[in-house]
Amino acid sequence: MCPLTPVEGTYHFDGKMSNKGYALNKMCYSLNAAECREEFSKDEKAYCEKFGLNEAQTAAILNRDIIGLLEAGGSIYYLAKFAGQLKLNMQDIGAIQTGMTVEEFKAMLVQRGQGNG
Amino acid sequence: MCPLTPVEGTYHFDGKMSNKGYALNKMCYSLNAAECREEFSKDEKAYCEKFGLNEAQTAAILNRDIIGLLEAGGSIYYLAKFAGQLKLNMQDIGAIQTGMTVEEFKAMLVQRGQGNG
Amino acid sequence: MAKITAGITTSHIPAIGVAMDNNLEETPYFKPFFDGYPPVRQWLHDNPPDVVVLFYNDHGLEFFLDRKPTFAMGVADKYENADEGWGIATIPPITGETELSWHIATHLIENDFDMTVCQEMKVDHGCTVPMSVMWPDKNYSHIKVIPVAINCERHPMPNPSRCLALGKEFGKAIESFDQDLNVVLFGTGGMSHQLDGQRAGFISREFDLWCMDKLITDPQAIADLSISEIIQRGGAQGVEINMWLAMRGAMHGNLKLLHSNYYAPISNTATGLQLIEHSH
Amino acid sequence: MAKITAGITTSHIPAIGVAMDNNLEETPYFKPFFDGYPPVRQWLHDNPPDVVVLFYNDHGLEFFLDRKPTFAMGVADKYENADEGWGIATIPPITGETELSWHIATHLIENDFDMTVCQEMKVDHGCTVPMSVMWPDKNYSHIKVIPVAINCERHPMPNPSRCLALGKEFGKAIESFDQDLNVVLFGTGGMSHQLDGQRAGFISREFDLWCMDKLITDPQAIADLSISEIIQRGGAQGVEINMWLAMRGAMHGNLKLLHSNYYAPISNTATGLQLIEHSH
Ligand SMILES: [Fe+3]
Ligand SMILES: [Fe+3]
Repeated sequence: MCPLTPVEGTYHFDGKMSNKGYALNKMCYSLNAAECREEFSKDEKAYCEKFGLNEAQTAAILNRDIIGLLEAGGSIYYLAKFAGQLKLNMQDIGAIQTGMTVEEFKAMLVQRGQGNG
Repeated sequence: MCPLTPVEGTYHFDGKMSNKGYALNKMCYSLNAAECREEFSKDEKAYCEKFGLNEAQTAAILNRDIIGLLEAGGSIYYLAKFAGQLKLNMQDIGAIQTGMTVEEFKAMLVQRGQGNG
Repeated sequence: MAKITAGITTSHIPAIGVAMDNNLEETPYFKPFFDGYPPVRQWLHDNPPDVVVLFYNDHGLEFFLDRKPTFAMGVADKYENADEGWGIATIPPITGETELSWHIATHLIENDFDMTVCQEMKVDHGCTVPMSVMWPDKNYSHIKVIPVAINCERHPMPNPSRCLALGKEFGKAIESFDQDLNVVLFGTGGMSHQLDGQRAGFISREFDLWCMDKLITDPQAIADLSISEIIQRGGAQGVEINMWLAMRGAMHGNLKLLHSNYYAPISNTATGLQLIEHSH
Repeated sequence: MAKITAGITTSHIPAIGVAMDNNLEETPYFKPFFDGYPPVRQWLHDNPPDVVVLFYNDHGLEFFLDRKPTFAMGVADKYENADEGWGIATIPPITGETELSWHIATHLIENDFDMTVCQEMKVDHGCTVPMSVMWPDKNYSHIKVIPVAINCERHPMPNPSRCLALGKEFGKAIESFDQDLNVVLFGTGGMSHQLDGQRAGFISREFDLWCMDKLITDPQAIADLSISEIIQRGGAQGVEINMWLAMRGAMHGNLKLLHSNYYAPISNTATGLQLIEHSH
């Protein structure tokens, strides 16, 4: 068995993380449904409680702390539904995680797409 | 690819049959839930319609025609839920399918268990 | 390191659970069946497993035709059971295990077994009846169970040889796990039976006794059969022997058959019980 | 007999679908991307496939962590799509196909690929965006699609070599099907990208161009990489290259690269488009 090599700035979503984040991801997965998104926005904290999120997970949701959500076992697939709820796209999310402005993040993508940086 | 050998008195539940019986099996699968069993017993025909069963399937349900249900694409796993609804056990179902009385069917099982017949 | 201390074959017929619920174990119909179990229960008491890896098939509780896995395994810390629609009583939740489970899942997928991996799944009588019959007081909450479900319903089904190979990788995965755990394997289901069609009630004592012998001495002989051949010789639901093969595949050390019982019929099905001690 | 006439790689980024919904194809941001497609659309018009086998990954619409297949395939006659939670419009249902699908499922399981077989499944943007981008008027209802989903989310994921091998069996299964059908394969997703963590925004043009070259000339070179190596060189979601490998594995005849376009970034992701003609 060959374990995953650690990569800086990367949270391998493996069994350990998936155990940790199960409730969080289940909540985010539910946001596929419009009625759940509505329920969530009415009372975010109550919705987190309903799915059994722990304190760290609930705090990270309330604070839009994407890195905190990853550390708490979030999977980017389901966190993307949460981002959608906040009307954030993947570049907004990228900026939050990297500590850049959205414009800086986009410029970095363009540079990389050209093989630079 | 090695196709299944036909066996007399046996309805191999393969892709073809599973396509044919999908609605029927989905209806029977729903009978896992007590509230669905109740709804089914209140109006069997309406319940069949709700799941989109075709005429042959609906008729076989209403007539408790187990062989008819197999021919219509039923899987014995889900038909067992339908049998439960009728308060029939697997030996009752065996008797119906083989055209024996339940006593005859049970006696046959005992004979076979002893290596006879 | 984790070690495999035994493999046990057992029936999982719902009627067994129903009989236990209704205290029918001593009736003439059930007695010859239940009389097989005390030695196995005693062995489990004297050699308590930390983990049971339980090969079974779901009969339409957790899995439906919409998305039906060939091989599914649980990695959850708890498994609920539920109403199956025809009256078997639910039992307390089964305790799960996550570390060894993920270790096995990782080993299997790394070695080209395409598992469906389940963090939440309901287990049906295929899993609950073996637990009830081995721990009849339902005092099994300290046993951590890893349920493994094999498709025995809809064709195409996995080849018997694939199930034996699956077991082999389970064996390697378990024995490479770096915690001192005693692991017992359950191969549930079987033996010859057919529930559907004009051939319903088919039982072959001859095929069953051959399987019980070959399982110990030459499992490859069973694994060489095709699904078609098993249906012909063991009935349409006789394919549940695949779970026995998976269990057997995991044991590649020295085997000692400590106990064996064959009895037919219970309900429409032949039953085989074997306690196979395993050591290196 | 059915024959494989081409393999096509394409991105399935949701932003592509959103751009098409909002007529943004000619804007400077999207133009270099969409400019790649007309030759491929023309080829599909001139060489209309009867069936498209579409390798994609579900991103949390149909499959959740509760029961997540390594490999799932559809055998249904219709596939619905649905609200994914962040605003991509749904498109008309995708037409399915049952005969060839079951033939393939049977071949795969007979040959030790442990598929989850789906008679009902919702397909997400991984499947719908490629259909929309190839048939921008959404006039695809006459094309029968066989969707194949590969786990790219939760580790353990299938090895790249396993995905190439999966494709090989798809190829054998398709070419042994006794109806005259033109089959085109879509390998969707990729290329380098990473959505999560402080490393978000990772793109490697170098790795992508290497993959596009090796996919044609030496797919084994990509398949020899581990999942870890792909993450390092292509980003955490760069593992979607597994779908390209599955597509490529099915083609073992003569290949002719008719068209190719690389463009990055769209959203956070590098895109690669290749039209590979296949003949014997
Ligand atoms: Fe069973
Ligand atoms: Fe994707």
